[in-house]
Amino acid sequence: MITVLFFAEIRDVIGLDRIVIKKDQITVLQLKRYFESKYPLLSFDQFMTAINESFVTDEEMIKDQDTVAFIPPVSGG
Amino acid sequence: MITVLFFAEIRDVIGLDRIVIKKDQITVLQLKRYFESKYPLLSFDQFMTAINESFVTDEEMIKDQDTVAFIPPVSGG
Amino acid sequence: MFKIVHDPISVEEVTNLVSRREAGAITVFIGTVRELTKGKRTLSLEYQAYDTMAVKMLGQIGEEIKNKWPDALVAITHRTGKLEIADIAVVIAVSAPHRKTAYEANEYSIERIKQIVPIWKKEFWEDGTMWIGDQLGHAEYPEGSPSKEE
Amino acid sequence: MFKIVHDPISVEEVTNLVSRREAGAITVFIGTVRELTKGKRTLSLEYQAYDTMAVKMLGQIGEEIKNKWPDALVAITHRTGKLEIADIAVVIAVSAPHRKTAYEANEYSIERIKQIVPIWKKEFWEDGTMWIGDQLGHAEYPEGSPSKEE
Repeated sequence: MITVLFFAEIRDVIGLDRIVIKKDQITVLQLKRYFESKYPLLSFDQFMTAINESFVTDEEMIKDQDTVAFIPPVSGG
Repeated sequence: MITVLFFAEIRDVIGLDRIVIKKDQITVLQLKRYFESKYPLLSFDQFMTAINESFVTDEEMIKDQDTVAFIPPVSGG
Repeated sequence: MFKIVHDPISVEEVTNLVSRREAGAITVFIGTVRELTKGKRTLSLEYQAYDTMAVKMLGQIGEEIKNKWPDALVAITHRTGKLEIADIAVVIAVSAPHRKTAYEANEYSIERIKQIVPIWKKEFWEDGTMWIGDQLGHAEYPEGSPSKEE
Repeated sequence: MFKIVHDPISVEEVTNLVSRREAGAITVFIGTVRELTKGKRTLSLEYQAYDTMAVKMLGQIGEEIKNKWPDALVAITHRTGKLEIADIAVVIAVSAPHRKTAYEANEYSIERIKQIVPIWKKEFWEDGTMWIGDQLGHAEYPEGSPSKEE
């Protein structure tokens, strides 16, 4: 099982701040494609991804118990 | 009559913060030479001069009632 | 030294974190909610953060500063939630023996915050709202999409 | 907006002078008394000013800023008299719609203060005193005269 966190416009579109799903042993890119198929309004290519609070690339493999977060372009400050 | 103000090391050397003297109708340079002759420890070439709170050059003529200030290199901030 | 908070930020409290005998200069950056951006009137803002990761990334900025300016000390607090015009969103305080370092490290901090710290700003206008950086655009613009902040 | 004071400076008070709805950024520079300069230990400092002219020259810096950065607003307070380590000597606050302006105008202010504002600093060490900028040197230095600040 993995936890996926949603923020900003992703959270608004999906209507949830997190979900727990059985999607380990796939890459970040595969997870993005999965969510894109469910939420065609969102283009996940523009989002960075963090696993366990560290930025990763699309090739990173997601492991069981990981926390994945999609990071839209940040706008703090 | 003019008022001459002294600051920082000039004040320490001369031992006064101001004097009132009859030295109008001379240039700033002439006033500097006058004080140099009285206080050879001080080299007035390194000091800027203000008349009535505005910086002036050595050629400026000092008029009756002026307030002249010698400005050592500043070190505020 | 690095905090995400929900309540109003005390500038003095952040500044005191970096005050020390070795310092000759302290620079403080206060990011406030501006009323007008490109002629458009902001009513209020909402900041959302991935809190734990945001604190971690602020700490990384602190590490980067330690490497680039070893004698600088930095503290950063960012607020989240609903903010009104002129409210303080972020305070960055940097102390250093010399002022050049204090200015440079401070400006570096805000630039990096805008690059790597997972915090998002939602603007509320009279005619809509939008997450800044968002491509979807839940609002209409008289002159096209607003560009990224500054 | 431009003051020479004898009592301790409130950073908040100077900052509040420039706070406004148009501002998205406020930069604050706090100049403090540093303990060590080039390895030499400062015990205390004394600042002396030509008060009325100093206020006038600070106002001139304000005018220069208005010309260079029309949307910046600046306030400066400098303290005089005897100061201890870590005491605040000067506070410069600048607000602007955008941060770049706020940083630039702030740094410009402190550079100009060190050029044109008639304020002088006397350092007290264990082995003597000296007016900084002074050529007479009422103290001995292990490595020659200290250069001008920064």
